[in-house]
Amino acid sequence: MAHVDVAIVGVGYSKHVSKRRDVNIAELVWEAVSNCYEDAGLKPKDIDAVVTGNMPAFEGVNIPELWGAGHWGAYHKPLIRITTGGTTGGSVVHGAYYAVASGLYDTVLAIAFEKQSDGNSTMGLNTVALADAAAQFQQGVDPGFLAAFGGGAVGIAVYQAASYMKRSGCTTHHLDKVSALCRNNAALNPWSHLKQPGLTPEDVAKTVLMQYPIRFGHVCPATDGACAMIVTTGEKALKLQNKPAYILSCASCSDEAALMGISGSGTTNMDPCAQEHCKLAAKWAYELAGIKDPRREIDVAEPYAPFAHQMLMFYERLLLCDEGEAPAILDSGSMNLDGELPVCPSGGVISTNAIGASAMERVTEVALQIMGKAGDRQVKKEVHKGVAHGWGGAVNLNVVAVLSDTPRRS
Amino acid sequence: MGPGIEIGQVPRASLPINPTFQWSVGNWMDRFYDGLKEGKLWASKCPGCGRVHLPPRMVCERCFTKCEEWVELPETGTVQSYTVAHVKVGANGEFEELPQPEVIALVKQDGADTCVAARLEGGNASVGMKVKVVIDPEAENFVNMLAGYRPAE
Amino acid sequence: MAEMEYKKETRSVEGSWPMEHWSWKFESIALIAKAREAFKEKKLLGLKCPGCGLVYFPPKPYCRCTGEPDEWVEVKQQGTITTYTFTGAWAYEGIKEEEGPAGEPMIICGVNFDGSDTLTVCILEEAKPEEVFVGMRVQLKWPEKIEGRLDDIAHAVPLKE
Amino acid sequence: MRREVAIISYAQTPYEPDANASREMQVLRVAKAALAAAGLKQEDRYTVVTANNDYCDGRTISNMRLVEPAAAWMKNESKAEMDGAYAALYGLLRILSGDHDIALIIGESQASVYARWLPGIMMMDPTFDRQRWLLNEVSAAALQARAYMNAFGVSEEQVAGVAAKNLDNAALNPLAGNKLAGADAAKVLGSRKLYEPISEMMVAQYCDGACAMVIAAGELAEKAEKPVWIRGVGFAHDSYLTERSLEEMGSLKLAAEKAYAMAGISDPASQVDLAEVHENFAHEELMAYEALGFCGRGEGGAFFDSGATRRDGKLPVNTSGGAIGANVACATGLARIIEAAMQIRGEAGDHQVAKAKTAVATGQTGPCAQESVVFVLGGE
Repeated sequence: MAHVDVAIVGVGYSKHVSKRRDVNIAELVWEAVSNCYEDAGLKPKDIDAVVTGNMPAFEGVNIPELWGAGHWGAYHKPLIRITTGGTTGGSVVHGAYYAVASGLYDTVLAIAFEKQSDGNSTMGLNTVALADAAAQFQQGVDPGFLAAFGGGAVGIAVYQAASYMKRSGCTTHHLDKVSALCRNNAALNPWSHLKQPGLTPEDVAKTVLMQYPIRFGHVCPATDGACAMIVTTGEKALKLQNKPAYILSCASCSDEAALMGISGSGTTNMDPCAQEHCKLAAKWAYELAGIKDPRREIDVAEPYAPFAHQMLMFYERLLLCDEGEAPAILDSGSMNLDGELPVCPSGGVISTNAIGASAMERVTEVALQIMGKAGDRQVKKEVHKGVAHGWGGAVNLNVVAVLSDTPRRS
Repeated sequence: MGPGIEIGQVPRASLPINPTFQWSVGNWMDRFYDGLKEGKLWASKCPGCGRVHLPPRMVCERCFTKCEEWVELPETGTVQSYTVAHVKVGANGEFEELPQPEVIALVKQDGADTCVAARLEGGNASVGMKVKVVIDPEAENFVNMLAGYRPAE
Repeated sequence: MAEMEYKKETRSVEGSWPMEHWSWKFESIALIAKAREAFKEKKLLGLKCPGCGLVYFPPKPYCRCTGEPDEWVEVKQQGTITTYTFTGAWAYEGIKEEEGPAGEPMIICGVNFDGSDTLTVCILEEAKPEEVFVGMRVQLKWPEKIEGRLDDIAHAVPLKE
Repeated sequence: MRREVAIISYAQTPYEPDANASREMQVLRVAKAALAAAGLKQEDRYTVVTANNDYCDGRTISNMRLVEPAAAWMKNESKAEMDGAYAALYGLLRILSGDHDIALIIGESQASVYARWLPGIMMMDPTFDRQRWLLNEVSAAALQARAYMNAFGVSEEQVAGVAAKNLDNAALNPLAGNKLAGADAAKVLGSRKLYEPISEMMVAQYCDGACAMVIAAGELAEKAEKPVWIRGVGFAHDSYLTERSLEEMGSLKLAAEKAYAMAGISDPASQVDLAEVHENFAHEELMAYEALGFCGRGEGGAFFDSGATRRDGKLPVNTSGGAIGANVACATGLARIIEAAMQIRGEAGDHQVAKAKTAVATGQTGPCAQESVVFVLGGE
C-alpha cells in the first residue's frame, strides 16, 4: 500500500515573551494561526482537520479548545486535542502527520501553545508530582527533603546533568558553551524569547548556581507563545510550495518515570540520562524514514534542551554520534550555524520555552531550514534532512520526527 | 494483586494545595468590562459577516475575520433558554441545595447574535420572554458587573 | 466608531485549581507500609514480579512487564549510586560560589540497593562532592530511632569495603 | 479507507461509584485482558493511545504515570485529552497510515478522585463564565434541554422515559454501576430536582472505571475469529455553548454525516441495526436520534414513543444502559464502541439484541456535547 506523503506548507508563530497580558489564551494562539494561514497561502475553508495541544497545568483551563478554537478557524471542523506534557508540541505534530498519512484528511492545521503568565510555572511543574508527594508525606517524608530531592525548580534535570557529565566527560564549561551558542543563535531568530547576542561562556559561568551542576544561565525561560503548522499531502504541497518540507516519519517511546517512583515506590528507570527510549524512538523514526546512517545523512538537528546538558545528551541519544562524543563535537564547531551538523539554529528551548509549543517548534524550525526560510538563522550548508525531538514527563517520554526536502522512498 | 499480597481497603492521600491562576482577559473583554463600568453594553461586530458577539470576541469564528468594530447594544434582550436552578456547585465540586430556586437564563441582547448566561430575577421565565439587563458597575468581582436580567414588564 | 486602541495590560480574572478537593488512591501505600514495618527490624523488603523477576524496592503494585509483584524478598543494605546532585552553596571544580542556593551543602543520590532492580533516593553523608561518582558503593545508615517512616531509608554513607 | 481495520478484542472493568483500586490498577487489568484476548504479548509490536485528563486524574501529564499500567513501556504511546472514542479514532489514523498495524486503546478516569463537577466548570470561558459560577455541565445541559424541548414540544415524561429505559437496560449489564430494573418515567421525574428540566436520575452520574480495545489491520485482523470492522468514522467541533443554537447536537450531526458517507450508509434509520450513544443526559439521547438520522429534526420524542429504541425495538439504543448506566469521563465513548462490537459479535449476554450487523457508537467531550465522534461498525 503506497505511503501518503505528508509535507509542511505553512508555519506561524506568535511573539514569544515572558508575559502577554494584552491578549487572552485564544487571542495569543490566533496570532500564530493567522501567521500560519498567511505563510501557507491558505484559509480555514482549506483545512480538513485540526490537531491541538498545550500543557493545561500552566493555564488552569480544562480543554481550552472548547472556548478558544473558534478563534483558530476550527469552526465545525474535526478537532482532536493531544497532550503529553513537555512532548505535547511533538505529539500534536504526530497527530497531524497521521491524520494526513491516514488518507482521511488531506490538509491539517496543528496548533501548540502555552501562556505561562496566566499561571505559576513552578507550581505548574509541581502539579506533575503532587499526587505522589501527597502519598509520601503520609508515609513519613518531610516536605523539605522532598523539595531538595526533587531537585527544586530544576527537577530531575540536575541528576541527569550530573550523570551525563560523568558518562561523557562533559564539563560545566561545555554547559556554558551550549548556552552561549544557543542564545547567540536566538539573537538571529525574531521569534525567540531570550536574545543575548555576544553572550560568552564566561558570562554564563557567572550566573548563579541553582543546583549542581545547573546554573541560571543553563536553564530555559518561561514563555508565553504559540506555534501553528499546516501539513498536507505531498501532491497538494507541490501546488503551494516549490520546496515543501516533508515529514518522513514520526515515532515516540515511553519509559517508566525516572527517579521518582509512584508515591515512594522504587523505579527501574535508575539513570535519568540513559534515555534508552529516546534511542528507540530515533531508531524507529530513522527506519521508517529510510535513513541508514543518521550522523552522515542528517544535516540539521533540533533536540529539545531546556537545560544546556540536554543538547549534547540528546544529540547522542538521537544517534548522531557515539555515547560521550557530543562534547568533543561541540568543541569542534560542527554544531555551529556554519558547522557540518548545526544544532538548535533556532536558539533552542533554552532560549524559548512556551512548554506546550516547544516540541512543535523543533519540527517547524527544522522545516524552515529545509525550506530555506529560516532568515538570518538559516544554516550555511544545504539542508536536505533534519531531525526534531522533544522530551517530557519525568524525562520518560520522547518524541522524534525526521524531515526532508524529498518524500519517503517506498 | 498477586497471591502473596492482599491490600484490603486501598489507601488514599490528598494535599491541601490549590494552584492559582490569573487569566488576562485581552483587549476585547477589557473593553466590555470598561463599558459595564459606565453602565454600557459594548459588543464586537464582525466587518466580514456582520455577526455581533456579546460577550465580545476578537475573531468571528464563522468567517475568521478580526472584529475591530464595536456597537453599543440596548438594555433589552430576549430569553433564548433558561433553567430553574435548585442547586449550585459547592467549593468541593458537589451540589448544594439553594435556599430557594433561582433562574439562570441564556439571553440574546437585542442586536447581538450570541448569548450571555446570567441570573434572571423574578422567578418566572419563558423562552422568548423580553428582559432588561441589570448592570452593577460596583460588583465585587468585575466578571459580575453584568449582574443579570429582569423581566422587561 | 473611534479606531480601537490596544492596551498593553488588560484586566486579569483570578481563579484556582482547588486540588484540596481531589484525593488519590495508592495500593503502593499499603505495600510500603509493610516494608516500613520491617524497617523497625532493620530489614529491607522488596517485592518481586512473578512475570519478569524484577524486584521493586520500595515495593510497587505493578511492573513494567504488566506483572503484579507479589513475592516479598529481602534486599541488601549496601548499594550503588546511579545518579546524584548537590544542594546548597559549595565550591566545586575550583569555582567558588559567592552567592548560591541557600542551605548547607547536601549530596542527594539515587541508590540501587543490592538485590533490587530499582532506585530509591538518599542523602549521602560523610562524603565530599568531589568524591561522588556514578557507581560509587554506599551503605544504608539507619537513624538512631527507627519509627518506620519512609525517610528512615533516606540516609547513606560511603561503603568502607 | 486505505486499509480494512477491525476491532479484535476489548475489556472493561466493572463501573462503580468508588472502585477499591487505583486508576493504575484498573488500567493494568483492562490493558492485560485486551492484549491477552487478542493473543498479543508485550514483546509484539503495537502502538498505545490512551484517553485521560489532567484535571480528572489530578495529575498534570496524566499519561506520564500510566506508561507501565497501559502496557506502554518502551512503546510508541500517545494520549488524547478527550473521550476514549477520540483515542480510538487516533489509533485508527495511526493504523491507516501504514506505519502501525496494531493499536491498544485505553480510556480511564475515577470520579472518586476528582471534585465531581469542578473539571467541567474549569472548561468554561475563563474571561467571563468560569468565575460567574453559573455554568457547569448540568446547568448548561439544562439550558440545552429547555431549548430543545421548547422548540419541538418534547415532554419531561419523554425525557424521563429515556432515563428509565437506560436504567432498566443497565440492570441486564453486569458491569453497569447505575441500574434500576423496572424503572419508569414517574420514578425518574420524582428524583431530586437539579436544574429544571433535569432531575438527578436523568444525569449520567460520573463513576470509576477503565476500558481497553485492540484494533488492527493486516495479519492480526485477517486471522481474527470474529473481527468487527470499522466501516466509517467522523468527528467534529462545535462552537462554545453560548455561541450556537442548543436546539440540536450540531457536532454529532456533522460527525455522523462523515461516518455514514465513509460507511456507505444513506438511510441510517433502515440500515443501522443498533446504536450505543454517549448520552451524558437523557434528553441528549432524544437529540441524538435526530442528529444520527434515525428520525427527522424534532421527532426524537415521537421516535422514542414508537418503542423503536427499546431492547426489542427495530433500532435498539443503549441496551447496555448507556452513559446513564455507567459514565466514566474519558472512557464512556470508548465503552460505547466496545458495547456495539459486543452486540455485533453476539457477546452482549442478557442485553444482546437479535439483529446486530451494523452498529453506530458515539463519544462526546465538553459541555452540551460540544465535541462529537461517531463510529460505524459492521460484522463480516
